[in-house]
This record gives sequence, structure tokens and C-alpha cells, in this order.
Amino acid sequence: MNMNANSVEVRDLDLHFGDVKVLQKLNIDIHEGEFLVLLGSSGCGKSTLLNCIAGLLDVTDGQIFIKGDNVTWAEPSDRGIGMVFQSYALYPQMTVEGNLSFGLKNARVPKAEIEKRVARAADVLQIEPLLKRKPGALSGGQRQRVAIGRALVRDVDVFLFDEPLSNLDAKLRTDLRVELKRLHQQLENTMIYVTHDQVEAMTLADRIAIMKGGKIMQLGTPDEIYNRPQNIYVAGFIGSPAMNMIEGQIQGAEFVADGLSLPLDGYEFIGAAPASQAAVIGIRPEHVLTGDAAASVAAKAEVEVQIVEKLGSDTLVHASLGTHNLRLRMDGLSAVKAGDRITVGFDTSRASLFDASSEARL
Amino acid sequence: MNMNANSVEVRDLDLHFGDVKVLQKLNIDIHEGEFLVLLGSSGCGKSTLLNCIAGLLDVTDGQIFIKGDNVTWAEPSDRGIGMVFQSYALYPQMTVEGNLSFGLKNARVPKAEIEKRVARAADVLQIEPLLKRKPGALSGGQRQRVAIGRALVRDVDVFLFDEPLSNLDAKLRTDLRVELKRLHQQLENTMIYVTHDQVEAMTLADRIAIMKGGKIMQLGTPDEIYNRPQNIYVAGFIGSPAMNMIEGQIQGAEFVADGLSLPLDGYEFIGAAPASQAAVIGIRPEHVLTGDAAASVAAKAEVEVQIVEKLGSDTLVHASLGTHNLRLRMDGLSAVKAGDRITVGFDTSRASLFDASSEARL
Amino acid sequence: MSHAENPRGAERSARRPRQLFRNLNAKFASLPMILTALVVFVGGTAWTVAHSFTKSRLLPKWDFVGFDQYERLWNSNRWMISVENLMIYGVCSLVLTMVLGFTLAALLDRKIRFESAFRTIFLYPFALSFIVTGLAWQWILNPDFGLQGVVRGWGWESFTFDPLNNPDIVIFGVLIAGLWQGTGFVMVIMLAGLRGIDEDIWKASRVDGIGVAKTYVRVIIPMMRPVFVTALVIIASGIIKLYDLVVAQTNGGPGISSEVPAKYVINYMFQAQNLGQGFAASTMMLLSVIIVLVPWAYLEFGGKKRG
Amino acid sequence: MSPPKSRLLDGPRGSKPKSRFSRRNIFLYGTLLLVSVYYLLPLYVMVVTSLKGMPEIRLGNIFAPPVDITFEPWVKAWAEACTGINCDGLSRGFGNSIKILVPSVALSIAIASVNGYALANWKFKGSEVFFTILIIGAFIPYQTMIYPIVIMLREIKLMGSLWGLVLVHTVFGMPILTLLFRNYFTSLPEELFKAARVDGAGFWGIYFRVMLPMSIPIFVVAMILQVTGIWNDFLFGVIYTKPETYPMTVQLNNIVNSVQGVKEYNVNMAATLLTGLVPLIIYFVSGKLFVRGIAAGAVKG
Amino acid sequence: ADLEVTHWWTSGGEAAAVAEFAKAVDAKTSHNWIDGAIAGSGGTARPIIISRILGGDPMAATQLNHGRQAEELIEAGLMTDLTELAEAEGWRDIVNPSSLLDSCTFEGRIYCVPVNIHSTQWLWLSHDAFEKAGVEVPKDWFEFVSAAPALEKAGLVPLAMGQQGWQQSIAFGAITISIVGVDTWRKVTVEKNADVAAGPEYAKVFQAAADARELARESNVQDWNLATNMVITGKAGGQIMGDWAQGEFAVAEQVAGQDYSCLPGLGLNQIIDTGGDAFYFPVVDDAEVKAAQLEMASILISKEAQVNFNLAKGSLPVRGDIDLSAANDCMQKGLSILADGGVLPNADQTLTADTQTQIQDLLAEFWASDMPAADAQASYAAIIADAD
Ligand SMILES: Nc1ncnc2c1ncn2[C@@H]1O[C@H](COP(=O)(O)OP(=O)(O)OP(=O)(O)O)[C@@H](O)[C@H]1O
Ligand SMILES: Nc1ncnc2c1ncn2[C@@H]1O[C@H](COP(=O)(O)OP(=O)(O)OP(=O)(O)O)[C@@H](O)[C@H]1O
Ligand SMILES: [Mg+2]
Ligand SMILES: [Mg+2]
Repeated sequence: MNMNANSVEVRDLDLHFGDVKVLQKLNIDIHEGEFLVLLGSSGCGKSTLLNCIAGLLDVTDGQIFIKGDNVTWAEPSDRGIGMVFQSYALYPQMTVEGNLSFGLKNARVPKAEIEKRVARAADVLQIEPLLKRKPGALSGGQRQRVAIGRALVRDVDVFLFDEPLSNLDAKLRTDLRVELKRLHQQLENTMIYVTHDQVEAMTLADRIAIMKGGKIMQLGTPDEIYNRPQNIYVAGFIGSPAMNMIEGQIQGAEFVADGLSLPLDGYEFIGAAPASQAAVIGIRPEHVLTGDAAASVAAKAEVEVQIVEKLGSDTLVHASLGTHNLRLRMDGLSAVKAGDRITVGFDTSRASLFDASSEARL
Repeated sequence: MNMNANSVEVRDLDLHFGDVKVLQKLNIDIHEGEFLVLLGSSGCGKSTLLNCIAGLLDVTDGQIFIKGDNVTWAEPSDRGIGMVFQSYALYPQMTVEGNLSFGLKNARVPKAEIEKRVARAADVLQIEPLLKRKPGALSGGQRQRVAIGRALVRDVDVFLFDEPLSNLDAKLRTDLRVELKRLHQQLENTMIYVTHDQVEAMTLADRIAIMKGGKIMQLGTPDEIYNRPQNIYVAGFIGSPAMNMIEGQIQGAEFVADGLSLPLDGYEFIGAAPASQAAVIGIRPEHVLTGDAAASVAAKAEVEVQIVEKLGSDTLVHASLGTHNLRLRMDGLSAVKAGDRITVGFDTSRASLFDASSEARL
Repeated sequence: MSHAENPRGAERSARRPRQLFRNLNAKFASLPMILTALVVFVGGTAWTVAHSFTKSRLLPKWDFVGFDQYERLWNSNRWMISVENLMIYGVCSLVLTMVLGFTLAALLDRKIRFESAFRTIFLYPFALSFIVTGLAWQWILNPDFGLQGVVRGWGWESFTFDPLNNPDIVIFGVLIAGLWQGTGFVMVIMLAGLRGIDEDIWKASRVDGIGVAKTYVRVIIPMMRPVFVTALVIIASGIIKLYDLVVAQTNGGPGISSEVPAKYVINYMFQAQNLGQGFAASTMMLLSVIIVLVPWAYLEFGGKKRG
Repeated sequence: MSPPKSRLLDGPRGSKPKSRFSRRNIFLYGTLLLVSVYYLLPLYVMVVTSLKGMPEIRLGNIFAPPVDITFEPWVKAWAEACTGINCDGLSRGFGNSIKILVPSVALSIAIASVNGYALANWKFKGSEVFFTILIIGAFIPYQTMIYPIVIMLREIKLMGSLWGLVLVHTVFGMPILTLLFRNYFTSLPEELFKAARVDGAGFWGIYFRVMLPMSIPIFVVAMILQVTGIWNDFLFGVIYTKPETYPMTVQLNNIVNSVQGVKEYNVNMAATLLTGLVPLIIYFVSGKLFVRGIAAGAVKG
Repeated sequence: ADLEVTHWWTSGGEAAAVAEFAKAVDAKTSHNWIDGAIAGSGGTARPIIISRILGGDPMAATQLNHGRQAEELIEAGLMTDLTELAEAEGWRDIVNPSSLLDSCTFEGRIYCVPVNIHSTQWLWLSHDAFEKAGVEVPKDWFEFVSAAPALEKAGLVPLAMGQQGWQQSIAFGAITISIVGVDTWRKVTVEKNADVAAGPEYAKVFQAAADARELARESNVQDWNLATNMVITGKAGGQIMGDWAQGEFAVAEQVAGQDYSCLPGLGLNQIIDTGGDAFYFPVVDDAEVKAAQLEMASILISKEAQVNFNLAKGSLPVRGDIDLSAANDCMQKGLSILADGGVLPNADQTLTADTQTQIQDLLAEFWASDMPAADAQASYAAIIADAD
């Protein structure tokens, strides 16, 4: 597996629906064997981009390459892609076996070969016992596997997923997420996966592309996206509860806001550190230190606890710091109550600083 | 507020749809001012129970009391309840104001009074600017507030919520959860809240009732439910990723399973500690200790890491321990990779032990 | 506080109300439906069936003759021809209306230009009565003035297309008019059904490389089963009632070659003044309807599946 | 390895070129046009014939456009054609048709919509049984019901009155309309109904304040179906009315079937078109709503 | 009072005739004639009329074929008894032939007013057609049959026939009476003797009908008047049709004996039937209408109304005591046969509508197919056997 080869390349893609420009000059390279997640809020154009790659939408301008072939005008079935839909779009009146083999029969693959491939896919996905059933008699998770199987039997290079888990309940979603990851490790195909669920994105992706309004805001590994968001949008979009954003000023080596001044010595600026600038600092709830950890850093403040949400495994605390609301993530066993006043510390080396006007990372 | 008074009592409730017995001899007391969450997987009868309390379904047998009155056969509007639905069920052709005042007009409340109450509800929910709009022109969160407002204006004793957040996207869900909690603190009404999302249940509830197949499996505070589940079902249902369950034997003061033996000295048995018994031990992923913490406990094992899911704030690790799969929750910055072998420790004082056959907590 | 301490409240609504008086408003509002169902449909039908066993002539009379009327009915050549015609018309009309209606709907669903113009063209005959339809097609199929005459006028002297004058094919002449009137409505129903199909199914079949025609046949049509059932019921109820069209277009001729059961009923009731015979014929029609319909209605409406 | 720059630049780019005369389009539009001819032919023939004089019609070609356009037949059909000794054409029937149509449509839709609503939201024991009977009733040939209905109308003293006919239309419109409304109301979210009950609205309150305002599409469908059905009705119109109140279709039948020497095809066609005008206009104007309404409720179930 | 009168006379001549009645009623009484014409035929109009009467919303007067049709209505007491009026005005004496009044009589009481006489046994011939074929105009049915090949050779249709059951019934009736004569006819039609119907004499009838069917093979018009039109224009040799056909010839300005001939009884048996129309007066509650009904009945049978009505309609009056010298050649022929007593009752008066419909169905099928004459005869005999 050569991670540098591009499996899918999108060049200057434009897509308009009438006057609505849904995608604009979009460029993206997806590596061979990579699991790429397209993440963004509803209506940002994720499905549209996926459909363009699949050939289900006729592009307005630009080019699409798969495995180096220009497939801009190719039929969906000739692109070497398989697709899994949110609703699965299984053929309801065919058995699972029929669903899996329908495409192959249509391509006049010999019977023996079809059987072999179906058997292999059923084996990989562990759906042998279901082969004779119809989709109506399957659970959500089983349906999803069949939908994947339909792509699998066709031996395609690229798998496209459009929110394949969003119809399932939380528990099943967690399980299938792990299964999908395992499947990717086993198959080593390129996978492009659309979701608006950030947990899915973080856990599944080799790289994540965050989209907004038909443009890609940031493309990077989950770690980069989470820890070094390139702009306020990405920073606010990723992370739950969301990153704390505090507006203020950079003054020399400090970030100063209403009743708070944080030393910036540990912070890695992209360029040179500006001397003075209106800025926004973003600190994730788990990077607001409490207890012993708070004591060990220089920048501290006292906050009043307002709401405590106990999740069992951890505790989310909503507190007020002057005029700001501050979210903290604490241990599951933490005993803070609404009304408590606690001291918190800030580790600015793990924070993000953004230009207040361009919203780009500093 | 008297937490001991019962606001809603359900006595021996039976509900059958034809031959299907959806609820069976169900009993539950809900305290005045309490936030009770009904939690359970799809189809377990949560909505059915809620509809019975609301009077929208005719019970087959049993009785329902609200504020001490037997309301088993009272009309929904005479029960002093307000209800918020999953789809909000706002009347699409009426303005927000019309939606809020519809129930009052039906009850022939004087006009001045209606206006006063609508204004107050709009103030509490901060929807004054929306009063003249129709539901179609509102965002999901705003609709939800209007739906709550509809119950609010009617000055009811009991609020019933049927999965009011499940139609919203993850981000909005988090925000509205907090708002709902704040609202409850402010209004001090009794609230009965149906969901199948455990994060919601954990964060919102004063008490949680876990349902399965029309029966209540456990009724307790979130802390009790999370840390002292009464049976395997509850233990497995609550917590994400799910609790690790390992089958084995209690032998003297130890739990022994394939390649593992855990001392049980810290464990609080409900009754007397059995000398020898087939049992299942359940350990939450965050109670599987790693690193320094692992070193400090007696019961240790070496596991092989198989899948690592980085969530940013924490890291989920799927590892194998002999024939068992083990899920671990680690720090967001943890650097383990698939294939690593790490040493883990078990704190049995925080584990749960269940009888292998009755599945009840020991 | 337990319920025992509050006897007043407990008494007020603890008793299960009488089943009959629950939803009184709904029952009151359904009265027209109940009356129609019981008095008009059941009552009227029972009356008709009962009188089919009598010798009623011009006026209904309770003059019991057992199965005589039925015996005569099934010995009547005209009745046999009527039944046979209805079968031919029914099967052809059912199949062709479905096929044509679906095909047109599918064509319109292909994101074409002028969709609404085409749709209006296909639908407008439905606005016209069978009387009008029959007259118009009688005119067009007239061998001297109509299609045949015109084509012969163009020089193709041997061209023959005179369904209304040929006893062997006259029922197909009626069929042409019937299709013209009725397919538009079925097309609309089919179109609505097609629009309800998940867009993703189409995408999936394209990714699978399945041609459009094949996708319709193998995937879409099976998915539209409920729509087809609806259409089937509508078409079938129209077929059984086939009367006006025949009267307007052929009046049963040539000879009795385009007679249909409903016309038999009418003719025997009013022209022959043999009500008993007419009632016997309508009872047979009803019987066939019930045999076909009751299982379907039971599945569709009476079953428990929707509570 | 990315493809060489040159390969990137050539090759297809942008929108796939589509020929306006692709095989697909020729097939698609060809079929549609062909079928359109079948559908339009009768209308064309009727219009053309109605604009010709009798001599021209006798010359033979029914498809030929009129040489001398004359509106004589239309005038005659509307105002002069005779039935028996009344020579005032269709004009008399038009008013009668309207008088029959309006209350019939209103009453049948009102009753059927309430029935459908009760069936969808207020099921009671037996309601489905009555409904099933009603649906089977839709298949009964109307003719067989003529006698029983005559007797029923006699018993309630409505025979021959306008209201008797309105009642008959309401009864026979009921099965299909009730089905339509029931399906539509079933497709509305049940939660809405529950919310209104919690808000204290009763049977009628929910119907008028909540359901009705949401059901415009299905009311349009019902209205179109009833208007065409009742307007086109001949059988009931002729049996349950009197000569003074004959609707237009009965007048049409009288005109068309009054053979006076030669058949005046042009007058017949003009009369036919005039009679069909009201439903035709409704379809041309509201065809789009009709399709939407069918999609909204009629198909499910 | 407003008197609503239902009838199915809607063609040009018919409507003009009805107008005469209406005029008379409007002029001579204080009542208004409200015309309730129902176009189509008796088949369309009858259910309407009967439902109205049954439904308790009767009209003041209505046309109905007399004879057995109205029997049950009379039995049910739904029709007004006119006996007193009839006796006062001496209808027994003025109605000619008196059989007409018999068919209005039920158990000795009179319930209807006959208004005209129609006969159906006529063969209408086109002189033009026979000229083209180069043969003489036939004098009877058998000559007509032998002339047919010549007509066919000339590209003409020998016998014009509309594709409607009642036309075929008329033709069959005319052929029957012409071939077998009155006595045999009576055995079958009045006495319902099925053996005779199955016998050799009737076999001749069916053979003749089969011949006629062959002669009409190329005639593909629907309406009777279009068939008559073929004779008028010389496209067909002849047509068997009732006396009303001469109205069509009159409209086309043809002259009897010069452009066309008429052969009553197909030129064989000079016998015509005496069918006709009659008016009935349903029982009503309104006393004023009751009185008006009697006034109307009296007017319908009055001399003046009879003359005006029948001249307009082209039928014969029911009174023997009026002068019809204005009538044309064919009508005169009919009158003289009537005067000679060459009459037989109309089938309406002898066979029930049910039996007639069955016969009509049989004939419709017979004419439109290749059914052998023998089969048709067998079916016919079976119907006669069942008739009551
Ligand atoms: N056929 C269409 N015609 C017009 N606009 C469209 C069409 N399909 C999509 N759009 C618009 O394009 C934008 C992007 O749609 P797209 O389906 O790609 O969003 P998405 O990111 O997949 O959202 P979601 O998470 O809700 O699926 C939306 O604003 C949508 O309204
Ligand atoms: N009207 C009905 N008729 C028959 N069975 C029903 C009906 N409504 C619900 N049920 C059945 O009752 C059971 C409980 O349904 P209920 O709606 O209470 O589940 P729930 O816990 O609310 O599930 P969800 O989380 O999916 O809303 C289900 O098995 C369902 O199939
Ligand atoms: Mg999408
Ligand atoms: Mg539910």
C-alpha cells in the first residue's frame, strides 16, 4: 500500500443547482487506502461532493480522477466505486443474496464467480445466515452490512459512504463504527465517508475534511483537526462540549481578556508572534485544569459552578468566569456541585489562538 | 418542594394491543418536582407508558394517580399534564402565539389571562421575537422551545417529554439539554422524560427508570444506575463503550476466569459473599487502569491493543485479553497503537458482579 | 400520600366508563358512514338479493321462485356473452391501463421538459364522462367518416379498421375508448408512487450498473406494490360498472356482441321489466366482486396490523 | 503517484456533453408525442367537427380542419337545440347542474372528510368493519341500487327533490372520498393529534382547528373528483330529478339522442364540448394541485 | 295547475306532434303543459318514469306503451281509473279498432288514452336502385329476394338494416306475418304454442330471415333513419321499417309511387298490426291535478287534437270518425287495410316485455352472426315455451 498514490483526485470542481453554487472550485486528493471522512454540518455539500465522485451528479465544471483515470464523464458503474447510502437503499423485494449478486448478474459475471464473491463478502461481513432473508427481516445493523456487501462483491477500489450510521441507535452505531474500522484495516480500500457526527469522524478517519458552504475548511488527521484547528469554525465544530472561546487581545506575550490574563510562552505560533492584536483564544474543556493540575500552572482563575452534568465516565461542568461561560470536563467521580467556587488553571501551550477578524489560526 | 410527595403514581398498569402485552403490572411512583427519565431501547414501551400517563391510550388494567387524584379515565386535558413530542407536533398553520394559546382558548381562559401567560412563557423561554412566526419558519431548537411553551402556559403540574431532542443534530442536542436542565431547576415541576440516549438520561435525570420489554429493570439515581447496576441488562445498557463483561467463577475471595484471577476483597456484596458460584464480572472501560494507576493495584494482566479510537478528548482502546475483548478508556493524549502490548490493572471495588444464571447483582 | 387517602378523587374517574359512550362524538360523526354502509349498501344489497329469488316483473313483489331466475340467467346466451365480454375487457383493461399508466408515469418521471403539458394531455379525458367518451370514439371509429374512411381516402383502399362494426373485435373498440378515458388517472397515481420512491434506490442501481429499464422492472415495480394495489382497486371498480361507455358507443351491438353485465341488469330491469332477472344478474356481479374483494379488504383494512 | 500534468489537462472536463437528439431523447419524446396524438385526437375531432357546417361534415374527412369556421353549432347547442317541445338547448341544464353540483360537492366532502377523520384518529369498535363495507360498496354497480334507493327516498320523502339527489351523490361519493381522507389523515403525524388532545381540543375542535387547515391538498383532490363525477353523472340526474331540474348531461343526452332526420354531428359535438367544459377547465387549471394532492394522500394505503 | 308530462317523443316530427297536444291543453284548459321529454327510447325513459311513480313523485301524465307494460302499475293502484270519463264520452264507440281500447282495459276498467296507431309491417323500396340494377321494382318479398343478385352486381346493398335489436325485431315480425299468415302467427304469439314455433312453417320464416340477413350483410349503419337514408339515396334496394319511415321520405321530398314504393305486409299478407302509443295518468294527491288529468285525457282523444297530432306524427288516428284525406299514398294504403279489418294486435299487447326482450336479444345475435336458421328457431321456440 502506497500512501502517497492518489486514489481519488478532485480538480477545481464546481457544481451548481440552477443558480445555487453548492460546490466551488473544490480540490481534494485522497490517497490510496486512506479512510477519509467528509465532516460538516447539514447542507454544506458533503453528499453533493460524494455524488459527484460517484458520478451520480453531472458536474458543472472541473475534473475527477479515480486511480489516475479521468472519470469525469464515466458512468457510475464504470468508476470502480461502491456506495453505501444512509437509508441503505437495499432492494426490498430481493433476498440478501439477490441484493449482493444483482449488480454482478447484470455485468454478466459467470455464475460460479458470483457465488464465490458473494460467499467471500458474506464471510467477511458475517452475514452467511442471513443470505436467504429479505431486507425487511433484518435489523438496522444487518442491513448496513448487506449494503456494504453490495459494494464489496463488486471488487471496487473506492468505497463511498453517505452517513451510513445515522439511522441507527446510539449503541449499534458504536458497535458498527468499530466493525467498519476493522473492515477497513482488513480490506485496505480507499474509503470516503460522509458524516456529521464528529465522534464517527474522529474514530474512523485517517484524515478528516471539514466542509462548510461547499468549501473545505481544513483537511488533516484527526489529531491535527482536534489539536491544531486552522480556524475558529473548525475549532468550534470539533469537540463536545465545544471549545471555550474567549475574545480578547494579544498584548506582548500575554492574552488579556476581561478579568483574565494568560501567558503565551508555550504557544506555538504559525508565523511570528504578533505584538498586539485582537484575538480569540480557544481552550478545550478538558484542557481547563482543576484540582492539583490547576495548582501547577501559572494562569489561574476562580470560577463559579453553575450546572454539573454527570455522564458516569466523566463530569461536565458549566461554570462562569466573569462574563464568560466556561465548560470543564472533570473526572466521573468528581463531587463538585452547582454553586461551588473552584480554582481552574489554563495551559496555553494546548490552546488555540485565532485572529479576531480573519478567524484564522495565529 | 417536598421530595417525598408523589406527583404521579402508576399502579399495576397493564396495557395490551390486541394480543401483544406491551406493559405488564407496571408500578412506579414519581416524586413531586422530580426529573424522572424513562430509558430503554426501542420498543420497550417507554412511549406507551408515557401515553398512558397522559391519557392518550386507554389502559387495559391498573390505575394512574396524578397529585393524588385517580385520573385513570380522565381526559388528557383534565390531568394537569403538558406534553412535548419528538416531532414537537406544533400546529403548522398557527403562529407561535396561536400554538401557545390554543390549549387555553379551548379551556375558555379569559383573553387577558391568556395574554399574560403567553407573555410569561415567552419570557421564560426567550421566544418573544418569534411569537408572530409560524413553526415552518423556526429552527429545530426554537421549535422545541415553543413545544415546551405550550405545556408551560397551561400551568401544569407534570411535564411529559417523549424524546424531545432526538430529531436534532448532536450540537444542538447538547445545548438544549443544558437548557432543559436549567428550566427544570427554575420551574421545579415534575418532569417525566423518555429517551433512549443514555447521555441525556445521565445528565438530566434525578432518577432513571430503565425499561425492558414493558418492565422496569431498575429505578435509581444516575449514580446508582451507573455504578451499582442491579442486573446485567442495566450494566450493559448504560455506559459507552459498554461495560466489559467477563464470565467466570467466584472461588473463595477471588473471581477466576480464563487466564485471570481477581481478588474480591474490596467488593461490596449485597448479601453474603458466596463461596463458589458461576458469575459474570463487569468492569467499565474507565475502571480498567493503565500506566501508573495499573501498577498500584494487585490484579494485573497484559493485553494486546487491537484498535485505537481517538476521540480527541479521550482514547478508546480495544484490546484482547486471552479470549476476551477488553475495552479501555484512556487519556486523549495517549500514544498507544494497535499491536502494542500493555499492562492493565483491575480495581474490583468499582466492578460489578452478577449471578451467571439469574443475571442479578451479587 | 397514597390513593387510599383520597377517596373522592379515586371515585371520580376510577370507574371504567361504558364502552358505548366513549368517543361519542366520533360515533355520532360516523353516523352517515354507518347509515350508508348498513342501510344503503347492506340493506339495499340484501333487498336486491332477496328479490332475485322472486318473480318480480315491473314492480318488486315477494313472490318466491327459488333459483329460477339464476337458472335462466346462466342459460341465457346474452348473459354468457356479457360475462365473456367483461372478462376480455376487464383483463385487457386492467393489464393495459396498468402498463400504459405506469409507462407514461415512468416516462414523465424521467425529468423531461414540458412535463406538466404532457401530464395534462394524458389526464384531461378523465374529466370527461363516459357518454362523451363513447360519442367521441364512436365518431372516430365510424368506418365511413372516421379513421378507416380517412386512411382509405389517402389511397390505402384495403385498410380495414372498423372495430365497432365487427362483432369479433367490437369489445376492443370499447377498450380503446375506455383506455383513453381512464389511463390518465392511473398514470397520476403511478407518478405519485414513483415520486415516493427513495432517490437512493436509483443511485444504488446506477452504481450497480443496472439499466434504467431493468431497474424499473426488477426494483421499482416490486417496490410499488401498494400503489399498484390502489390502482388495481380503482380500475377494477370501474370495470365492473362498465355501462355508460357501451351504451354511448355501441349500445351492445353489433347484435349483442358488446353486451356487458351491467347493461344486462339495466335492460332486464327496465326494458324487459323482469326485475327478478335483473336482480339475479346484479347479485351475480356482486358475488364476484365480493369473492375478489373481501380477502383484499380484510388484509388492507380489517387486519390487525395497523391497530 | 499522480498522473502526469498533461493527462490532467486533457480528458473530459466539466459537464458531460448531451446531444439534444440522443437516442434516449428520441425514444422518450417520440413515445410521448405519439401517445399524445392518441389522447388529443378525440378532442381535436370534436372541436373541428363542432366548427364545421353539416355539408362539410358529410364530405367525409373528420380530421380535416374546417374550411368555413362557423359557430352556428355552438349557438344552437347552447340555446336552440330541441328536446321535445323545449328548444332552449343546454342553457337550461347549466344552471341546474350548478344547483346540483354545489350542495352535492360540499355535503359529500364535508361528510366524507369527517368520516375519514374519525376512521383515522378516533377508531372505535366496528369502525373498520363499516369502512370495509363502504369500500366494497364502491364496487356495486349503481344500477342495482336504483330500486332500493327509490324506495328509501320515498320513505324519507325526498324523491324528486334536489336534496334527494344531493343525498344520492353524497352516498355514492362516500366510499372513495372516505378512503382518500382516511389515508390522508392517517399520514399526518399522530403526535399532532395527541398534542391537540392534551391541549383540550375535542373531536370537532381538532377537526376544524388542527386537521382542516392542514388538509388543503386532499380537499382539492376530493373536490376535483367530486366535481367531475357529479357534473358528469347521468344516471342519478335523470332518475332523481324532474324535467325542470334536469342537469346538463341529461340535456346533452336529450340533444344527442333526439334524432331529427339527419344527425347533426356538429351540434352534438358542440353540445358535448360545452358539457365537458366545466370539468375540463378545472383539470386544466388545477391539474398540478391534483397530482400533488394524490401524492399527498391517495397513494398510501 | 302545472301538468308535467313525460314521453320519449323527441325527433322532429314527434316533437311537433307533442306540441299540438300541448297547445290544445294550454288553450282549452286553465292548466300548463310542462314538457318532460326524455330522449333515447322507451328503454331510457321507462325506468325514469317508473321510478318516479314508484318513488311517490309522479308526473301528471306519461306516455307508456299500453298493453302488458303497465299492468303491474295498475294492479298496484298507481294509475288513475278513467272508466267514468270513457263511458261519459263513449270511447267504446269512437275508438277504432276497438282492440286499442282493450289494451287500455284491465279487469274491465280503463286506465289509459290511446292516441295513435302505428304499424310495422312495411317494406320500403327505392325505385332508383332497381333502375340502376336494371330490374323491375318488386311487388312482394319473394320478388325482392330474387332481384337481390342484380342489385348486388350493381354494387348496391339489397336490404338496408340498422344494427339495433328493435329494428331486427320489426323486420322479423314483418317477415313472420307475411309468410305464415295470421292464424299460425296467433298460435305462436297469442297462444304461445311452442310446437308451432318449432314447426315447419316457422322454419320457412327463419329461412327467410336468414335470407334477409344475407341481403343486409353490407349494411353497416346503426340508426334506422340512416338505413332509410340509404334507400332514399338509392344506395340500398329496400328496408323493412314501420310506417314512420315515410316521414323521412317526406323530408327528402320524395313522392310515393314515383321515387319509392311501400309494400304493407311485405306485399304478401295485407295485414298490419295496431301498435301505438297511449297516455297514462298516475294517481296523485293534489285534487286540482286530479281534475286536470281528466280534462287532459278528454282533450287527447278529442277530434281536433287527434287530427293535428297524427298528421304531424305521420301515424293513424285512433278514431274512425275523422277525415284524413290529406294523408299520402302509403298512409291511405294503411287506412284501407285498417278499414278491411286486416289488423292484428301488436306484440306489446300479447307478449310481455320480458319475452320481447329475449326475442330481441336472440334476433340481434342472429343478425350479427352466422347463426344457422335452425338454431335460431330452436331458441325462439324455447322462449315461446317459457313465455307467460
Ligand atoms: N437537487 C438539488 N437542487 C437544488 N439544491 C440542492 C439539490 N440537492 C442539494 N441541494 C442543495 O445543496 C446544498 C448541499 O446539499 P448536500 O445534500 O450536499 O448537503 P449535505 O452536506 O449532504 O447535508 P446533510 O448532512 O443534510 O446530508 C444544500 O443547501 C441543498 O439545499
Ligand atoms: N398501536 C399499536 N399497536 C400494536 N402494537 C403497538 C402499537 N403501538 C406500539 N406498539 C408496540 O408496543 C411496543 C412498545 O412501543 P413504544 O412505542 O412504547 O416503544 P418505545 O419504547 O417508545 O420505543 P421507541 O424508542 O422506538 O419510541 C412496541 O413493540 C410496539 O411494536
Ligand atoms: Mg447528505
Ligand atoms: Mg417511543
